[in-house]
Amino acid sequence: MGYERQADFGTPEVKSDQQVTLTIDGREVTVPAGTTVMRAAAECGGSIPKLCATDSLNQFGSCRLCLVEIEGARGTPASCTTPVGPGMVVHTQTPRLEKLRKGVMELYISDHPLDCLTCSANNDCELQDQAANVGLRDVRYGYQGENHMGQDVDTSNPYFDFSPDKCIVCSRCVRACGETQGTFALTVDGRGFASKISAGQSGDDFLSSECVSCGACVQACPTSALMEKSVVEHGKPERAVVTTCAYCGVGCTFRAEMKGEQLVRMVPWKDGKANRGHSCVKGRFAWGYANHQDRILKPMIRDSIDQPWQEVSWEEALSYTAAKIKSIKETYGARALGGITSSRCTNEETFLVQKLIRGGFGSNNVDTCARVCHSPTGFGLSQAFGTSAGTQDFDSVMDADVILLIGANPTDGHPVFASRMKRRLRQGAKLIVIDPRRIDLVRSPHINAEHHLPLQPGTNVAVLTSIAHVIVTEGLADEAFIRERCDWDEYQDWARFVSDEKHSPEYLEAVTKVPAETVRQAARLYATGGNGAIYYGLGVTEHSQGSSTVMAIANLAMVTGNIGRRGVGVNPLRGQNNVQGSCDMGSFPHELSGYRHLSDSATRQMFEKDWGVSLDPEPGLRIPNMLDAAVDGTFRAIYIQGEDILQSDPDTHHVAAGLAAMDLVIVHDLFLNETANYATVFLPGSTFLEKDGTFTNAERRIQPVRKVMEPANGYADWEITQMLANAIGCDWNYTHPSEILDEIARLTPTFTGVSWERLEREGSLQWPVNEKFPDGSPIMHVDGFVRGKGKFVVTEYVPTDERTGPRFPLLLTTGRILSQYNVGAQTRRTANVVWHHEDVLEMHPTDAENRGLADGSWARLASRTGETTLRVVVTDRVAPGVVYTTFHHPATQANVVTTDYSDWATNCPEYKVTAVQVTPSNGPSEWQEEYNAQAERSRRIAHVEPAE
Amino acid sequence: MGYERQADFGTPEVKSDQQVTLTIDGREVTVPAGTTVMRAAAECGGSIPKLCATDSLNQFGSCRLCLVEIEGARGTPASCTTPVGPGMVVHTQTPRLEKLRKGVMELYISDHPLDCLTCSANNDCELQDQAANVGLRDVRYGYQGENHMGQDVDTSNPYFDFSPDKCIVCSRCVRACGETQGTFALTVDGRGFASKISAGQSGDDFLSSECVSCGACVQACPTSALMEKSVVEHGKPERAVVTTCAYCGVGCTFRAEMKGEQLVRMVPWKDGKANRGHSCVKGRFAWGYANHQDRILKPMIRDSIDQPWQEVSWEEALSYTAAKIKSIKETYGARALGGITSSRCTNEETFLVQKLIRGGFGSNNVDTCARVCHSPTGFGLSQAFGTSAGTQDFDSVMDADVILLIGANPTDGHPVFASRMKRRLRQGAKLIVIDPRRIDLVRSPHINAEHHLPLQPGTNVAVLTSIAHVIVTEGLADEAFIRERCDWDEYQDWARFVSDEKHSPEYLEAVTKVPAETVRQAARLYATGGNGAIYYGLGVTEHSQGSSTVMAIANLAMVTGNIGRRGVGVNPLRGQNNVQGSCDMGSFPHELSGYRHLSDSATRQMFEKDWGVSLDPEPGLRIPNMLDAAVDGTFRAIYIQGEDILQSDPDTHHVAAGLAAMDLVIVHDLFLNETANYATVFLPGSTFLEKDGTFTNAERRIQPVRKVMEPANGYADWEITQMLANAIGCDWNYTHPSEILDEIARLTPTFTGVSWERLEREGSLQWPVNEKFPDGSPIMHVDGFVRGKGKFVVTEYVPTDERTGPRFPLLLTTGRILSQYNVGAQTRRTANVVWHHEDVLEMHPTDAENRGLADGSWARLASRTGETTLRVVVTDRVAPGVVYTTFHHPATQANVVTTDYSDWATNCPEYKVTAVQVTPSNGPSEWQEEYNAQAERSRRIAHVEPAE
Amino acid sequence: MSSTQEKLRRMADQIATNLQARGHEEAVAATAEHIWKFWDPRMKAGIFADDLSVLTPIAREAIEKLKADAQQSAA
Amino acid sequence: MSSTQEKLRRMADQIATNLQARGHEEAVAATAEHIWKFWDPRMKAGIFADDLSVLTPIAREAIEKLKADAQQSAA
Repeated sequence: MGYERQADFGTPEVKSDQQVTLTIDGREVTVPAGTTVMRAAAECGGSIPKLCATDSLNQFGSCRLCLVEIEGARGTPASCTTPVGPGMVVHTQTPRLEKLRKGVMELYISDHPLDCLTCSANNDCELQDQAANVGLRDVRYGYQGENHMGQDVDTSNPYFDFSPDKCIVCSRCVRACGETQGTFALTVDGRGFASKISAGQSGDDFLSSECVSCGACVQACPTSALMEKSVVEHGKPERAVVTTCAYCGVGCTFRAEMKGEQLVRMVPWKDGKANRGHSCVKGRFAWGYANHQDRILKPMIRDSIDQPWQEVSWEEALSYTAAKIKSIKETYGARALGGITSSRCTNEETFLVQKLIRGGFGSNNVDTCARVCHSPTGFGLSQAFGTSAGTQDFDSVMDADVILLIGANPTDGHPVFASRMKRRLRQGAKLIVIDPRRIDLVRSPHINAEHHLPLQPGTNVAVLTSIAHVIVTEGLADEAFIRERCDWDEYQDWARFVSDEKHSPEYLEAVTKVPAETVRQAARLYATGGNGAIYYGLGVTEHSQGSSTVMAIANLAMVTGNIGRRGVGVNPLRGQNNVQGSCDMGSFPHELSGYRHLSDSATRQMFEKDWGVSLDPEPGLRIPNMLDAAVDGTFRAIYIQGEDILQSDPDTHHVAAGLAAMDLVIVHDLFLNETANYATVFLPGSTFLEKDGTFTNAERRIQPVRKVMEPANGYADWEITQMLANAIGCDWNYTHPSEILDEIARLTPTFTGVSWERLEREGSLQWPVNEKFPDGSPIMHVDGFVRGKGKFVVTEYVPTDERTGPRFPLLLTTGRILSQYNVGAQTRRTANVVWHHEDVLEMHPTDAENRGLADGSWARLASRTGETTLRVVVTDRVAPGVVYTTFHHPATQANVVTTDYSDWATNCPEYKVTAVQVTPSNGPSEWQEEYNAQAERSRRIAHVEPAE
Repeated sequence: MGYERQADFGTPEVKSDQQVTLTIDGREVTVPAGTTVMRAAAECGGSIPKLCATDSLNQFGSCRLCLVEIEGARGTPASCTTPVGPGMVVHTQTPRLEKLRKGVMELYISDHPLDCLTCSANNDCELQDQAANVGLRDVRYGYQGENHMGQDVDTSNPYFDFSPDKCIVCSRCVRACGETQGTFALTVDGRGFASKISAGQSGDDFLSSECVSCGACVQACPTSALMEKSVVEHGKPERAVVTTCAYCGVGCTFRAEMKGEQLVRMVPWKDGKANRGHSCVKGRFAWGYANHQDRILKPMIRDSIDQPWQEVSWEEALSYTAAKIKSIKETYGARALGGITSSRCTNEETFLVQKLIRGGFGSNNVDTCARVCHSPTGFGLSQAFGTSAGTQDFDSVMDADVILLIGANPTDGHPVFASRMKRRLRQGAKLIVIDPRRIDLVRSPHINAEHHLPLQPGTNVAVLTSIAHVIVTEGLADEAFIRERCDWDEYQDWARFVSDEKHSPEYLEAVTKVPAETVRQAARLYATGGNGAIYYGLGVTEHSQGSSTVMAIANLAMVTGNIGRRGVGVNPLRGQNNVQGSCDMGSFPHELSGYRHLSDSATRQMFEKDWGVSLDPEPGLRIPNMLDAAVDGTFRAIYIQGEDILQSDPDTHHVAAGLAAMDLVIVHDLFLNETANYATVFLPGSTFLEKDGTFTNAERRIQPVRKVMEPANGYADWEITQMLANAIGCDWNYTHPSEILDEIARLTPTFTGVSWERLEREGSLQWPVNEKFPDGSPIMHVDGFVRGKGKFVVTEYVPTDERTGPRFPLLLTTGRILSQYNVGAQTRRTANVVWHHEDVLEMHPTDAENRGLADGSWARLASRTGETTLRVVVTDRVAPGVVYTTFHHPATQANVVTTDYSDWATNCPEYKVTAVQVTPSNGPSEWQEEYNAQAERSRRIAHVEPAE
Repeated sequence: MSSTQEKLRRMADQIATNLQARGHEEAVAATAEHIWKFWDPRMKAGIFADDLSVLTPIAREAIEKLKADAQQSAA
Repeated sequence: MSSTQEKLRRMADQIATNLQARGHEEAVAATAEHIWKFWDPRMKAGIFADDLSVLTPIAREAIEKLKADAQQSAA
């Protein structure tokens, strides 16, 4: 539990089949060939002084502190740049080295302030460490010479300060910004004594620079030159708990560094297999929402939504709610009840919510936010391969030669993975981007996409089928792979289909707006450029042909043999932290955990026996169907854990109407979210810092979430669900989430080998983990597809019903940005708002000019469904005819504009294509004003003591 | 392997049957009642800021940094003085506390130098730690006010410096000097801002003060105010290895703190069960001998002792030696060969040496230095109780009510145990001292012995029998205990014997010179004062009636029922670090390991089978008998590992004659010791820092010794013995001492449960460890004596043959002092010589005056055996007629004066009683000059490259 | 006609359209299976009760097949 | 007579003296046992070969007993 920095071996780990044995300070050490002397010494417990070296960055050899003596070698080589040799005899501590190091250290210290005791890095400072190691006792030069003291601190970044006088110009921040993050925002200005670290151009500060606040520089800084403001304020942490980030689907592991009940900082954990020691601005810094004043800590009820909330005891809230549920069930039957599990909650919590709905409420009306993001991934990959998940681990990207990126913007949506992808691209892998917008990865420092296919929104299937056309017709298909691994007859049907001239790039160019030659070149590169890996995001799934697009992607991987090994595969970049897990846990209305359809009576009976209930064998309602049924009067009550469907789901008017029509809306969340405006029961939730459990990231990695503080609301979410279940007559007795995990493992064939104890021991596990894959499955479909033979599915391009026309001539597509997350409930309650305090509308200069709109103008954005207003940003990142916005702010409510069109197979909404018109405006729309007034009214809390 | 300070829980551990549960920072904690809030917080991983508190000292409550908030309690109580209460809800980090602590820290720092980066405590400083924890960023007062900067550093102590300007007046040093060490040398002078720490009286520095350099103050100091000079020189250590001290029989465990191959400091280990975190000047500081320039690192041989040494390869040295051994064996038979095991070497090394002699040489002529110190303990306790060892662990003293101390001077000989004894005496236990000298424990700060019996040297048995007389005749015997646990008939015989008027204190007063009434009072106190514990030393054993005295002690313990539980017992204070172990390992000529006589054929056959040899069933020669036999020509060759019998054994002339008469003397040691003057083979030894193994301390505690650096001489001592064994034809293949330990466990019933792996896990084990005592045996004879019934042995006082008379009217007794160890081979090669650079003669003022001697005079000390010269110290610590000296310096060679009288049962020399005359002298004696010339000649080394 | 009813028609047609490239017979079977696997009973009842003539041929045939199956298993 | 011989006499007498308080018979047996257990063969041989009349009575009887035992076991 104590606080200690993670060990630093000085230089990166080297992998080699050859082992080298040498002697360091009299001890024999054996390490892989190519390892540095510095690392070898560290691995056997020594610590050669160092300042410019750290094991997250390549060796640099500048500080001259890590000198060693090697018997038979001349001089005193730098151990960070000297590889080990067989039989080498190294001395790391000798009087000669002691003297040399004192000389080096003397120079550093003579130009460094002497305020250790009031310095924010005190006791967590490598200069201090090395001064202690070196044992310098006197600075001959004094402190009166030319120095860098007294320079202004750059406090512009909301999360960390840059104090130039504490800087020792080791370049670790500069190298981290390049090597680790790949942004190259920092530079060393000047030479020699005049060298100084600079963010961006002269005159820039950190906030105005290209810096993306990932924290890599802060992490790399050996002194307090770059230091978290929270440490400046609170002092050094006293203990550290390893846990998993609750933002995106990358699932970074962090050390939550604590002082008493105070979280002082989140620091990326080097042993985390998803993030490998890296982080982004959200996970690293944007955790302040956890104790934001808006957070609701007491249960509240009210008789109707026009009344103020009443704070009540847990007992009262639960008995009130249970009575309502029982009465509705009596009157309208079990199928009038339902609920939504949360992709932000743990696997265990999600499992309990669907268990409550199926086993307690008695209906299968359970759905989850994956409905509106990656449900087509589950459906499509299950059809093609037999598993509803991506095929690779993140590390796999380092073996990719060609990366095909479709409808995803990793630098914003999955920044930590994007940094690894960029690292691989800088090493020489080729990149193809299929996206209507010119996302950052198309051109950024040291990255230059080979091909960008700026397709018309809604034409994914057309583009992918035309790529398949090129591969098949130009003879680039990997027939050996297909014959061995896929159904050959199905392949031939499919090959005939794609070979049709109607699927040629030239024929489809009119529809897709992508030059045919670009498509052909991209197709050839993917098919022949070595390991081809496809990464995709919501730009694929959130379409009326989302599922078809996923299957078209699977077809491309199979036809080129890019599946079943490292460096290839089909990789959905999942949105929310536990969206993979919430799907795995049986959150969909038609299936039980592990993606087993309710109609499978053997599976159903296993659950019925384990739970002691009988289950409805018919599928339940999906979220949009629930809302429809609510309007129709056959769906009356909903329990929503940790989601805000009013803001996140499309066609806000319709969502509001559905919620308003229900008798009981139970919102279980941290904040009074937009959905809560229509709720009469509010159960305060707990943050990921306040509970134990597991999250499953986009690479199927099950990772522990650990409680670092007690729940401010009194209970972890799984406890609240259990209390609610017991209030309606269940008899649950879980005392720790590990018991729920045991139940999941018992009931789910892909989780057989998972347990809390094993996760504690091994850190994480990638499902399937069972008899067949006892160590888990970093790469899937290695020796064959889960479904047996890979299935080629014919995917015909069917244009969406949403069409532009004279009234709505532009296509709106939506996405998100780095600093905000989903509906912004968390990130809007942090200093991240300095980067994004409102949703804006990106628009091409031509379109803007045609409408008399300039950068910063207020504009009215209208569709057939609704309208809102927001500011315009004029940019050529979007093509003419396309506009783009985000949905992070309730003040904008972009979803009032989106339609109820959805994926044919899964009803995943077509967020990415809405025909709109944009016109000048002079302020918020009438609807916005009404909405805000209603929301404010609905959020009133009558602060009276509960009548306990 | 990394470097980290040991955890500090702030206040001492509390033992209680009651457990209290409370909440600290939201976490539930259960601790024993009486535990402080500070410690409870630390035990659950928190760290409340603190400066004046440390878990080795009682809480003090002065620094005001450890304030906490307790729900329902007013104010902000100090957590170090607030005990836990059931249901308490504590907050250790709140904005209010943060502010209060910053205010406190601001005051400390405004009066503290800002040179952390060049400070010797940098990164190992609690002020720095707490400043980091508290997060102070600004000192409003500036640094210009009245302060304590710029005061002179007291560098007088050879091992540590006192820098007053770094002192924060937390009093931890002062309290450590009192509570931990019991010396009370340090004080806080002045009040308020003028307070300062002072060693002794004004004008004293640390060296001239009462300070005994135990290091407790340095250990307790939170800053660099008290700092080891070695850290000032080398900087902060980088790793720490826990090992066992190689000085006295207390067996303190230390962390050897290393930097590369450099030992930076030895720091007492708080988890050490023998020392409980305390240390003395020898173990803590006097380790510099390990790399002293005198150390011999290459094997050497010569044809005769008048030639210079020739450095040769190991191969050459071993083949030369093996050839000599074989030739002597052929000519004179196996019984002409023998050897001496070392009490300074590990159990494993000792076991190998006796195995070499018995199994390789083929004789039982093996003995060990215990011959000249504690052989009577082994014999006497074995007779009485059935086991050749003390009955208690050191912790037991904390339960003693009356301590009877006989012939031991723990503050000098066993200082760390003495500190615990003093702590118990300060708590109110009573002390009886039986010693010719007024040792420090008779009167010292806060200690006042109840009775001092300053007996005439040589009359131990008379005094103890007269005590028994009082107990039996005054009806104070514990008859219930005796009837149950002892042989009643033997007791009655013994009771009749001691009840005889001839054994009354009054009758014996003429012989013992102890007033009869004092004896009676002491006897009554021991018999009736509660738990009575006897501690004794070489003042008991080194007499012609040493064994009788040990048995007389056992009789006293049995007659009063003071055996078989905590707080009582018979406790020999062993001399050298592994004297208990070397005896356990079968180093005596008549017995195999575990004290089993050679005549027991079952045991002998077990060894013969295991070793594949046949063993001589007849006892071998003891050391003095070997020397006699050498003079007679029947004993020709000796292998001496780690002992210097020429200096340590009595009657130097006779020892020299014996050695000179042999054909082959092999000395295996760190230095060219005095014995090596008569050697023709020198095998360089390794220090305890250079090898793995175990030592067994005076409480039968087997503790691991761990290699912290490679042997400078090339091999650990066990490897050298193995090479020698193989050179004479054995086939040994030990690769690690753990394999030797396994052999010991296999062959020794009291060691069955001992293994290296278990020691690694449990830290230490007290033998017996076997089926009957699986967890070892802190206290022996709990449910019955090992021999069955306790045996009362009649011990008649027989005066020594050594008598004073007109020519030799004074009685010389010898002993040792705190700063030196045994023959001084180690301590003389350290800065400890500042306290004792020569042996001196203590003499009563009357005796000095009668001889015209003043303090500092050169005097000639002569006995029937020989003479030497040394300086006189006039003191009334010795009684008239008694003189006292030490034997730490070869320049003095006190043993040239001692006789060959010895214990009747074991031949343990009568060092403690020699009739002498003292006369003025004007310089070294003729013998001293001759000896020095011969030694110098004998130590010449011809530095030629070995002909490899 | 409720908007829900209209949505059910659109969903059925959309499924059918996206499956039609598989050929008529397979498309009808696949559409029927899809609706059977993913639609709630009240949605199935809703489309069964609807005027099927407004649907595309594949969708219509699929619904008719499902209705027949349902009647059979109810019988 | 060698000094070693003299030492052996002194050792034997010293043992005997320290054991005499146990009574004559037991002291003789204890002295014999002590020498048997702790003396090297050449020491035993030395004292056996000595003029035992110079020893104290207990010591002398003990040595005589040991000599007799040794001759018996050699026979």
